Amino acid sequence: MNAVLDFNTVAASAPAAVIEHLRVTFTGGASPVRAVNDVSLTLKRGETLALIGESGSGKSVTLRSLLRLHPPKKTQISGRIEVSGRDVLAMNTSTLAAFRGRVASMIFQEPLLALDPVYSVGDQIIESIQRHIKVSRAEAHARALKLFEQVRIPSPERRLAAYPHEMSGGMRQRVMIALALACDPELLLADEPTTALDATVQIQILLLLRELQSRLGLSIIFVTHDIGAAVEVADRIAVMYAGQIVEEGDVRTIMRSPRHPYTQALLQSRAHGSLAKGSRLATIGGAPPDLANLPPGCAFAPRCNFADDGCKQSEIALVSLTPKHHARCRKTEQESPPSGGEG
Amino acid sequence: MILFILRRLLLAIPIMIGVALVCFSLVHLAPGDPLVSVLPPDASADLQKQLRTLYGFDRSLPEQFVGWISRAVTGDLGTSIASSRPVTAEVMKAVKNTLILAAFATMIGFFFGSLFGFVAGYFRDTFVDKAASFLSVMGVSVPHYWLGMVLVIVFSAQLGWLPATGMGSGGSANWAWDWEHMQHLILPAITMSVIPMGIIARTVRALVADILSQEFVVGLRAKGLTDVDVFRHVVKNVAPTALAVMGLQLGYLLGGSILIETVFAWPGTGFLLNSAIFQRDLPLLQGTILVLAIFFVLLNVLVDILQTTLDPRITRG
Amino acid sequence: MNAPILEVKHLTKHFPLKNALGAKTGQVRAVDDVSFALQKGETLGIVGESGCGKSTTARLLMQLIAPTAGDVLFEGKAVGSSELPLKEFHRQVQMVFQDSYSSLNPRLTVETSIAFGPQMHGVSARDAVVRARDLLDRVGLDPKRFAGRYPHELSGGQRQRVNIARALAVQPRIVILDEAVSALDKSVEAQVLNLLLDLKDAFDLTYLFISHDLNVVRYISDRVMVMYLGQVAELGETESIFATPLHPYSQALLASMPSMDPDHRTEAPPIAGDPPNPINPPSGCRFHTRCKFAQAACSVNAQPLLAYKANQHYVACEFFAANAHLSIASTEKAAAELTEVHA
Amino acid sequence: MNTFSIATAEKNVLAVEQSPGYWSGVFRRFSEDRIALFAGFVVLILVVLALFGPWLVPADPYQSSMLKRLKPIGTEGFPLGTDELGRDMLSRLMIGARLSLFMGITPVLFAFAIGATLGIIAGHAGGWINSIIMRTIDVFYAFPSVLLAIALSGALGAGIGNALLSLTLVFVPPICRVAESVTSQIRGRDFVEAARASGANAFAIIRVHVLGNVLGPIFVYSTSLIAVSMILASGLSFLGLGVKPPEPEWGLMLNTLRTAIYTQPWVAALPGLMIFITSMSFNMLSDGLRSAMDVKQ
Repeated sequence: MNAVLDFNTVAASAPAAVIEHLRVTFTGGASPVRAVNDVSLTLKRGETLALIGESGSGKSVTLRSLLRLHPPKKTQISGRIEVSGRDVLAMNTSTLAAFRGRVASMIFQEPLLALDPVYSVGDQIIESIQRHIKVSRAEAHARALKLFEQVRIPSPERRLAAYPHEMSGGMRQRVMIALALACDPELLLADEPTTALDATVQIQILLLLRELQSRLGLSIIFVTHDIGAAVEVADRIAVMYAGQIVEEGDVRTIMRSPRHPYTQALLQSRAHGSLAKGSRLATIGGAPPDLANLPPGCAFAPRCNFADDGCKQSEIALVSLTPKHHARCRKTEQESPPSGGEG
Repeated sequence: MILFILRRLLLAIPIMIGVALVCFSLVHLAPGDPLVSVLPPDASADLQKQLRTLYGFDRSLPEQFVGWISRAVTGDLGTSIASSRPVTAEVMKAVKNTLILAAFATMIGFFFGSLFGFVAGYFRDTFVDKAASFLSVMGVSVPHYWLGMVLVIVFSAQLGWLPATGMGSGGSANWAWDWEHMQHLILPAITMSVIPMGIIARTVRALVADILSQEFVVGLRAKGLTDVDVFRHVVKNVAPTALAVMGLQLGYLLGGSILIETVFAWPGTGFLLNSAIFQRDLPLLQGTILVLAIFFVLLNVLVDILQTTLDPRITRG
Repeated sequence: MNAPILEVKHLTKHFPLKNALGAKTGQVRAVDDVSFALQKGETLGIVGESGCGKSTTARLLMQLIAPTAGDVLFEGKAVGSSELPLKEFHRQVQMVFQDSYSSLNPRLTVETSIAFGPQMHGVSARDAVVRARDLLDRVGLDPKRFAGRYPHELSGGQRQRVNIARALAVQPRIVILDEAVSALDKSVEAQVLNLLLDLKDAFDLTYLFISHDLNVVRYISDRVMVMYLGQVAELGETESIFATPLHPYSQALLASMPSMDPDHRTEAPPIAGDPPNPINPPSGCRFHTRCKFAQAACSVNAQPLLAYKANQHYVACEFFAANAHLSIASTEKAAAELTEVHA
Repeated sequence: MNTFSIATAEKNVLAVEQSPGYWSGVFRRFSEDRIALFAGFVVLILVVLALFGPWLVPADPYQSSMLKRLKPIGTEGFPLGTDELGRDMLSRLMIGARLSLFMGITPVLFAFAIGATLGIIAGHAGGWINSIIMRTIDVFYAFPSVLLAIALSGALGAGIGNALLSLTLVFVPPICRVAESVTSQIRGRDFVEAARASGANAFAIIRVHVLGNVLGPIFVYSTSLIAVSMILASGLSFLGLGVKPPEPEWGLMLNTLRTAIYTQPWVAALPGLMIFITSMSFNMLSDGLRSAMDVKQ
C-alpha cells in the first residue's frame, strides 16, 4: 500500500518541522498587513505543539505557511520553513503539490466549508490517496474504508457515499481527519479543529487526535484559541500575539509559571471553576494592535501593566528562561519578574 | 426525487393556467372589434353575426375562456383568420424552425460564454478578466437586431460570403440538414448567440470567482491537488447552475426570436407573430404566444429537475 | 419565596417538516414543554449543545416566533393579553444576540441604533439621543468618539457593547443574553462579562444568560438550567449543579470540559457520538440513546422535572423517579452512586 | 405617533465625531472607477442631448428633401449623411436621444416604483400576502420578456403609450423578485429582530431598518434593466410597434433605413450604434454602481 516515495527517504533524523524567522505580509489590501513577524519554531518528531492566541495573532497564518497555502500573488513570505528536512519555500509547483497531503496535511476548522460539497466524502478521500500513492481505485476505496474505521465513523461503508452536508459536525470532522491521514503524512497541521464543535463532541475529537498521534507517531501542530483544548493534546505550547511568539515552553511550565504578561493575563481572564462567586475577571485593557500599523517595540506594551518606555522602543528578543522555556519580554530578565499565573 | 418532479409539475399547472388567462386576455385588451380585420367594410349585419358566432365572440368571456382552453388542451388552437388554416399546425411548424435556430445559438453562446466566464473568473482582476468581461458586457448591451443588420452588411452585402435572409434558397420554409440550409443558419445563429453568450459569461465568471474564494479550494490544494485537478472540481461545482442558465436562455431565445427572425426573414415563430400582429390575426397571435409561453414554463420545469439531479446539495438535502 | 418576575409554562415549539408534495412528514421538536421561572434580580444560565433549543427558547420568550403551545407570564400577567400588550412587554424584556454585526443596522450610526427603541416607546428624538450617549458612556464607549460611528468601524467587542446599550435603552428589567459573548476573544469576553455584572447592579437587572460555555455560565449564573433536545434535563443552583450534577447528561457535559491540568488529562470521552437531530427525537427520555444508565423504562417514560433536595434542585431522570420512595438522604446516595459509576 | 427623526434632532447635545456614512464611501469608490465614470459621462451627454436637443441640432431633423436622399457619411453639410427621405442624420440622431431615452428609462422607473413596493411588501410580510403577490408575479415571469413586450404591444397596437405600458409590465416581475429576495434576507437579520423586540411596528421597521438596506440593491438592479429596456423599446419601434413616423427614434430610424443597407450601409447602421452605445453605457454604469456599493464589511 505504501508505495515508497522519494520523500520518505529524505532525512529521517531531521526535526518534523523547523521555522526560522518567518515573516508573512499580505499585500492585497490598501496597506500591507504584517500577519506574522519573525516566528521561529522547532517541532520534534512525534511531538504535539499547540499554537495558541486570539484572533489576528497570526497562528493560522503561520500554520498555513507550512503548506504555502496563502495566495502567492498577495503574500510575501520570507524566512525559512523546513518540513522533515525539505525546504518548503524553495519548492516548485509540482514538488509542492506532491508534498502537500503526502508529507504534511491539514485539518480545517469548518469541515463543511473545507470539503467539496458536490463530491461524496469517499470520493474526496480516494482522490487524495490516488493522487499520491499508485493504487487502483478498489485499493484506494479499501484504504478509505479502513481510515473511516480508524477514526471511528459508524457504518463506514455507507458513510463513504455520503455528501458533507448530510453528516453531523462531529462526523464531518472525523472525515476531515481521515482525509488528512489518507497518505500517511509525517506532519499533521490542525487549524482550530474543535472550535466549531459541541462540548461533548469536542472532547471526543481531541482524544481521537491524541490517540492517533501516539499510535501513528505523528508530529502535530495544533492551532487553537482554547487553552483547555491545548492542554488536552499538546506537549508544548507556543503563545502568539500580534504575529509573534511571545512565550513558548512545555505545557506544565506555561500553565503553572507563565512569564510573559500576555500569557498571564490570558490565563487569568478565563472564567473558570475555582473563581469565587461575584469576583471580577482579570481583563486586559485595550485591543490588539492594527497589523497594518504595528508599534516599533513590544506589540503588547500599550496594554501591559509592566511596560516602561524601554519596551516601546525596539523589538524585544526572545529570552531563554530555561533551555525549554522562552519568553519575549524584557521584564523576565530582571530580578523580580512579574509573578502570577493560576497555580 | 420522483416526489420532487411531481411537485414541480404540479406547481407548473397554476402558472400555466395563469399564462393561458393572460394570452386569452390579450385579445380582449385589443382595441376595437376583433373581427374588424376579416370583415369586409361593407359586410352585412347578418354576415357579421354569422362570423361572430363562428369565432365564438358572441358568448360571455368566461364561457369563451373555458371553451378556448378546453380546446387548447386537446391541441386545437382555432383557425387563423388570415390564412384560414389551423393555428396549431402553423405554430408547430414555426416552432420547429425557431428551435433549430435557438438551439444552435444557445450552443454557440454556451461555448463562448463558458470560455470567457472561466477565463475571467480564473484571472480575476487582471487584464484578461477585464477584456473577457468587456466582451460579455458588449454581448448583453448590443441591440441584436442591429448586429444582425451589420453582419448582413459585412458578410452578405459587402463580402457576399453568406446569404442575407431566409432559411433556404427560394424562400424555403422547410429545414434540411444540408450545406445550403446551414449557410442560411450561420448569420442568424451567431447574431442570436450574442445575448446568451454575455449572460452565461457573466454568470460563470461570478460562479468561478465565488468558488475559487471558498475554503474547500484551499482544502483541495492542501491535499496536493494540481491546478488541473482543482479545475475539475470547479467545473463540477459550476456545471449545475451554468447548465440551468443555458436552459433558461434557450427558452428566452425561443420566445424572443421575433426581432432576429424579422431581420433575417427566418420562417419561425417570431416571423409568424409579426405577421399575426400586423394582420390583426388574433387567434394566431393568441395561439403562438400560448405555445411559446407553455414551452417556456415546461423548459423551466425541466431545467429545475436537471439542476436538482446534478447538484447533490439539492437532491439529497 | 417571592413571585417570579417571569414565568414560563409548558412552552413548546414544533416546526413542521413537509415533503416535496407538502405532506407533513415529521416535526422538529425544537422546544418541548419547557417550564421555569425567573426570580427578580437573579441570573439564570441556560446551557446545552447545538439543537437543544436554548436559542429557540430565547426567541419564544421575546415573542419573535409564535409558540406552538405554552404561556409566558411577566409579573403574573400573560404576555400579549390586554393586561400586558406586546409593546409594553418589549419595554420590560430585551435581548442581546450572538452575532454582534448582524444585530446592528449597517446603515445607521451607533447612536441612531440605540435611540431607535426609546423613540418607539414615545421618547422624543432629542431625549433618545441623550439617553443613547449616556448609555454609550455606561458601556465603556466614549460617546464623543463612538456615537457617530457605523458598525463596521467597530471591533467585535465594541459592537457587542453597543448591542448591550441598545437593549438597555428602553430601560428593561430583564435582559436575555443569547450567546452574547460566544463570538468574542477570551480577553474581550472577560471585559464584556465584567461589564454585564456592573450593569446588572447599576440598573437592577435580571438576566437570562444563554451559552454553550460551561465556564462562563458557571461564572455568571445564580442558577443553571441544562437543556437537551428541546427539554430541560436539570435545573438548580449553580454550585449544586456543578458540584452534584444529577442527570447523566449533565454529568457527561461537565465531564467533557477540558481538564486544564496537564497532569490529569481527560482519559476517555464521557459520551460517544453527536447530539441527535431534534427532528423526530427519541421516545421517552430523549437522552436514553446515549445514556450509560438507560433502562427499558427510559425509552418509554419521559420524566418531568423532579424536585430533589428542598426544591432547589430539579432533575428529569427515570433513575430518580424509580427511587422516588427513597428518602431524600438515600436519593442523595443514589446521585452519588450515579456520579461514581460514571467517574 | 412617534416620529423617528434623529436627523432633525439637535446634534449639538454634545460635539460628536461624525463618521463618513455608507453613501459617501460608495461615492468615493465610484469616483475611483474610471470605466464607470466614463460611462456616466456618456450618459450625461445623452441626457443633455435629450433635454436640449432642439437647441443643439445643426439642421432641422424633420426637413426632408428628395434630392438629398441617402448621402454618404462625410457629405458636405451632412457630416453623417442623410436618411431615405434626405433628412440630416446627425440632427436626427441627436434629437433621437430624446424619445429613445424616454422610451428606455420611463418603463424602468415605473416598474421600479411598482415592483419595489410589491416586492418589499411581499418580502417583509411573508406568509399568504407573499404567496398572493409572488404567485401572480410568477405568471408574468413565465413569459420571456421580449415575447411579453411584443405580445402586449401587438395586442394593444402601436404607439408610445402602449409601448410604455407593455414595457413597464415586462420589468415589474424581475424587479419585484429581486426586491422580495433582498427584503426577506434583511428581514432575517438580527437587527430587524432586535427592532421588533424593541416594540416597533412593521411600518417603523420598514421605514428605518428595511428601506435603507434594500433600496440600494434594488435600484442598482433596476439600472441594469435600463440597458435591456433601451434595446427592447427601440426593438418595438424597429418592429413598428412603438414610436410612429416621422418622429426621430433610433429603433424606428433603423427600421426605415433597413432598405438602404445595400446603398448606404454605414449610414443605415448608425442609429443602431447609438442604441448600442447607450445600452453599453448604462450597463457599465450599473456595474460600477454595483461594485461601489458592494462592500465587504
